[in-house]
Amino acid sequence: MAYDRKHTDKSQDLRKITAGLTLLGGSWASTAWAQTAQDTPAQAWLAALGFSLVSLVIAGTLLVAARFLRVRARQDSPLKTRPYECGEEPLGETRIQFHPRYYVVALFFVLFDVEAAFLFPWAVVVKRMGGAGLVMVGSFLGILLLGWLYALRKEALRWQ
Amino acid sequence: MGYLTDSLRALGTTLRNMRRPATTIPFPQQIREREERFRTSFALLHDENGEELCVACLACERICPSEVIKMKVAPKRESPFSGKRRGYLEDFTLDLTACIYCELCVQVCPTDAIVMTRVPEVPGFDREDLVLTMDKLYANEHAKPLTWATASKLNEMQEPPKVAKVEPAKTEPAKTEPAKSAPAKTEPAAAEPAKPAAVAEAVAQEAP
Amino acid sequence: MATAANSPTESRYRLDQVDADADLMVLNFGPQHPSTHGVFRIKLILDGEIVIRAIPYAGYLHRGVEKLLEKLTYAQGVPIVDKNDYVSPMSNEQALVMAFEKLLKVEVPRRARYLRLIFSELQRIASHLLWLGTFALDMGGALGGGSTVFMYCFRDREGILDLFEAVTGGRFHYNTHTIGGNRHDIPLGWDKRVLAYLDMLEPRIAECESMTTNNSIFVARTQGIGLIDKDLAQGLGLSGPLLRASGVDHDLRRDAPYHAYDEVPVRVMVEQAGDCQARALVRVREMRESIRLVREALAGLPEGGINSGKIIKMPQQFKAQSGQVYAAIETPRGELGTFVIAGGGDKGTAPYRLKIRAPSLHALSALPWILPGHTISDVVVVLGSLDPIMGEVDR
Amino acid sequence: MDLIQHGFLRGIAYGLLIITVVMTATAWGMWLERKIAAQMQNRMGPMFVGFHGLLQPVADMLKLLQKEDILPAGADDWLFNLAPILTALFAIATAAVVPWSAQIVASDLDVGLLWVLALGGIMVVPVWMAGWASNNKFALIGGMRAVAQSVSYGVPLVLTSMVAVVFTGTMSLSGIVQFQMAHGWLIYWPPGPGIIAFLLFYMALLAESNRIPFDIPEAESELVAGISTEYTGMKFGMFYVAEYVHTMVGSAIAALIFLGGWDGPFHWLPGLHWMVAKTVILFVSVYWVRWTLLRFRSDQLMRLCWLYLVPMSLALLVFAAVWVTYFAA
Repeated sequence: MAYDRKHTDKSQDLRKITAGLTLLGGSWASTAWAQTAQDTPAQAWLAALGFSLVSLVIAGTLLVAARFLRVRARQDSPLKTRPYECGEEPLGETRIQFHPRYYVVALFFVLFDVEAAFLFPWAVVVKRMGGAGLVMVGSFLGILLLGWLYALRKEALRWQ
Repeated sequence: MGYLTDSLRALGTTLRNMRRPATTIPFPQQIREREERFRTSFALLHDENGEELCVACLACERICPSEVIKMKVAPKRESPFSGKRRGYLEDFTLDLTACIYCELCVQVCPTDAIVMTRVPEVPGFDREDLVLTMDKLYANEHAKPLTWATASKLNEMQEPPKVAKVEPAKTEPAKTEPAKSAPAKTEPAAAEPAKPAAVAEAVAQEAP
Repeated sequence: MATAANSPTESRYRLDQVDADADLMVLNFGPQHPSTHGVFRIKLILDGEIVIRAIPYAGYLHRGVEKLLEKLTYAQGVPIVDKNDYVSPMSNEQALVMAFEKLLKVEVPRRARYLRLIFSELQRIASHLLWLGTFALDMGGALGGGSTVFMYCFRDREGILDLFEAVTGGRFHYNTHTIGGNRHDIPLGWDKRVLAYLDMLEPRIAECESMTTNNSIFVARTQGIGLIDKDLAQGLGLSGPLLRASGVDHDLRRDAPYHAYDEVPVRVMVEQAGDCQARALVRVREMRESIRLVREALAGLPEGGINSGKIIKMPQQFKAQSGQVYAAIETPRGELGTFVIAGGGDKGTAPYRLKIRAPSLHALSALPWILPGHTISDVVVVLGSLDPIMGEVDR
Repeated sequence: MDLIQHGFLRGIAYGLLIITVVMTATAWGMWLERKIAAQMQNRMGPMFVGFHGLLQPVADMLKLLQKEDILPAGADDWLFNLAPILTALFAIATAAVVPWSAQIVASDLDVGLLWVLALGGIMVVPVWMAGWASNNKFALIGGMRAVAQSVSYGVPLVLTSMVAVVFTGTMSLSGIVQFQMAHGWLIYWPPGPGIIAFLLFYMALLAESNRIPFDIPEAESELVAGISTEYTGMKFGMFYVAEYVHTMVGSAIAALIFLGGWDGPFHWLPGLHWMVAKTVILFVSVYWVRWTLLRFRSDQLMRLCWLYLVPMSLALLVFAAVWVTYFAA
C-alpha cells in the first residue's frame, strides 16, 4: 500500500556512523593526552579563566566573521527594521509597566537560592559536622519550609 | 505522578515508531507511484491515423470554470483521412497557472481529444512555461503517460445503467435488475446520454 | 456556570484581579503567526500574560467565492468550492451539490448516496487527523512532541488522500460530485483497500491518543480551558464537534439525514464539559465512529448507477428560474450550509444569490467570549480546539 | 611562571582543544538530533548535503554566517549585540571544569560543581537581555518566562546536585567521580534517593536547557520564537549553538555526578569512552523526550517546580545528610 512504503533503512547507517565516530575520536584523544599534573587551586582557577577567555574569543570571532561575510541588501526599507508583530504595525509601546505575575517566583527564588548559598559549605563537610550540624541545618530548613507553606497557603503560586 | 507514567508511555510510542521505515519519498530521485486516474497536466490526442481528434467545438472552452482555455477555430475543411468536412484547431492555449484541474474539459469533449496526463511535474523557470500551447499539448500525447479518464470513459461511468453492462469500476457486474436505479427514469429528456459522436454533433451545431 | 457572559468584555474568569495600575499591552496575534491556522488576526489586550480582551479580525483570505458562484453556471460552480474548507474539500462539494440538486429537483441514485457517505466519512477522518496533528503542534511546538504527532497524523492522512486519488484522480481538488450524483465510480478493489487502510488506522489513532488525549500533559493543558457552555454555544450558532462538546446532542447526520445516513445510522458523540479537552475527545471519538460508518456503508454498498443521468455536457444545461433552497451537511467542522436563490445568469442558468454558511466563522465568533482570562499559551490551545479553517471563514 | 604555564596557558590550550571538540560534537549532535527526530517521525531528515546529510551542520553554519544582520527599530543595540556573545560564552565556559576522563580536564577546580551551577544560573541574564533589547513583545514575554523558569528550576538543580555533594563530600567534579569509583555510582548507591535525585536533576536539566516539556521561553507556537524572534544570522546561530552546548555540557554533568563519569564496568575501555557514551546517551535521551512530549503552560511549570520538585529535592537533601551522618560507613 502506498502509505507503507519501504525503500531505505537509514537507522543502520546512523548506528554505524555514531559508533565509529566515538571510537575513533576517543581512542586517539585518550592516548594523546595521557598526562596531567595535580593542580593547585590557583592553577585551576587560572586554567578556568584561560578556558573562558578562549570561549569568549571563539564567540566573538563568530560574530566578527558574520560581520564580514554577511550579505547586505542594496536598499534598506524602514519596514525591514520594524519589530515583528505578526505582519501588523506594532500597536503601542513594548516596554511598558505591566504585571507579569512573576515577581512571586523571584521572591521564592531569592528565598531558596540564598538558602542554597548557605547550604553548600555545609554540604561538603556534612560528615565532619555530624549530628550537631544536622540539627542546625534541619532547623534552618524547617523555618524555610514554614515560609514555603505560608506562601502556599497564601496561594502565591496561583496567578490565574 | 501521572505525568511520569504518561510520559513514559508516550516515549514508548515514539520508540515503536522509530522502527517503522520512513514514509518520505525523496522526490526528484524517486517518483511516487501514481494511481491510474491521477490527473494533472494536459495533452491533446491524435487518432490512430494521425489525425487531430479535436474538432474545435469550443465545448471545453465554455465549460472551463476558471476560463483558462483559449481556442482559435480554423475554417472547416475536409479531412485528408476520412474525407469528411470537420472543424480544425488553429490555436489552443491552456493556462496552467489558473487551472484548477477539475477535469470538466475532459468530460465534455465530444471526441476524446483532450485528456489529462499522470505526470504532475511541469517544471519551468518562467510563467511562460506553465502556459500550455497547442504544440506542447500535442507533444504531451507521447511525452507523458495519460490518465485513465477520457470523455467516453467518464460518461460511460456516469451513465445510469439502462442495460446490464459491466461497469469498469464495479467489483461485481450490475446483474441485478436495473429498476433499482429509479432516479434514472425521473430524469427529463433534455440531455439524454447519447453516443459521444452524437453529442459532438449536437454541441458542434450549437457552436457559432 | 449557567449564565453566559453578556458581552465579550465580560468574562467568567477572575478578571477582577486585573491590576488597575498596570499598563495594558496590545499584541497582534496573527495574521503571520505560526499557530493561527492560516491568516487570522486576533488583537489581544494583555495584562501581563493574561488576555483581558480579544478582538478577532477575519478576512485575510477573502477570495470572493460566493460572488464567483453567482457568475458561474450551476454546472461550473461545483469545482470552485473545493478550496473553501481546504481540509475537507469534498464536504464543500457535497453541500453545494445538495443545494443545487434540491433547487433543480434532481434525484441522486442510491449508490451515489452511499458513495457520498463513504467519502464524507473518510473526509471526516482525514480532517480530524489533520486537526489532531495541528492541535498537538499548537501545544507541543514545531520542535517537539507536537510535530511528532503532527507527522504521524499526516502520515496516516496520506492514506486517505491515496484512496481519494484512486477514485477521483485528485489529491485535493477532487471535483467528484456533480449535480445528480457522482462523477467517479470506485475502481475495482477499492473497497478492499479502504478496509485495509481502516484496519491499519485504528491502532495508529490509539498511538496518537497516547501522545495527546490520553496524556496528562495534554489534559493539564486543555481541561477547563476555553469553556463554552450550552447557552453560549447555541447562542453563537456553533455546530459540529464544538456544539456536541458543550453538551448539545445535535448532529445533522442523525437529525436531518442526508446522503444515506438514514440507512447507516450514526452514533452521536456528546461531551458535557465544553472545554478544549471535551472538543478533542469528541473529535477523536468521531474518528472511530467514522471508521465504523465507512465499514458499514462499504458492506451495504448497493449496485447501480452513480448519476441520475444528467451528465454535464455544457455549462448552461441546468436551469432554474425561481425558488430558493437551503441545504446543509455535517462537515467535520459542523453545519456547512448553502443557501441559493435561483434565477441569476441569463435564462436562470446561474444562482442569483448564493450564501455559504461556514461553521468555522461561527466558531471564531466565540473567541471574544472565551479568551478573556486565559494566558497567551491558552490562546493557541483555544484557537486550535475550535479548528477554524480560514478558507471557509473568509471564503 | 609555573602558574602561567600550568594554569593559564594550559587552560587556553585545553580550551582550544575541548571547545573545538565540544562545538564540533554539538554541531553533529544537531545532525544526530535531526536524524533521530526524523526516524521517530518516519521522515528521513537531512539527506542532501554530504552522505545522509552529514555536512548539514556545516551548510547551516555557512548559511547563518551569510545572513543579513538586522537591528530592529527601537532596539537597545548594546544589549542586543552583547546577549548572544554572553550566552555562548557562559554556555561554553561551563565545559572548563568538566573532566572528560581522569586526565582530560582543562581545569580541575575544587569547586567545579559550583562553577557549573553559577554559570548555568547566570545564563538567564543574557537571555533576559535579549528579550528586553529586542523591542519586540514576543521577545519580551519570552524573556520574562525564561527568567521565571530558569530561576525556578535552578533551585531543584542546585538542591539535587547538593545531594551528590553531601554523599561525596566534595565539590570537585573529579572528586565526585573518584568517590563513585570507590563506592558505586550515585544513581544506585545508596539505593533509592540516588535515582530520584537523578530524575529530578534530569528534569531540571531539561528546563534549564529549554527543552520540551519545559520550553515555554521559546514556545514557538505561542511566542513565534521567543527571545530570538528578532535575531538574524549568526546572532541567532549563537543562541542556537549555546542551547545545544548547554544541553551537551548538562548531560556531561549529569553523567559525572550521578552516573559515575568515566567509570565503567570494563576497564579495558578508556575512561573517555565511558564518559562520551554516557553523555551521548543522556544527550540523545533529552532529544527523545523533546520530540515526544507536549509542553506545559508557564504557570503549570512554576507550580510543578515549587510544589513538587523543590520539596522533593529538599527532602532528598535531608535524607542524604542523615544517611551520611549516621549510616554511611
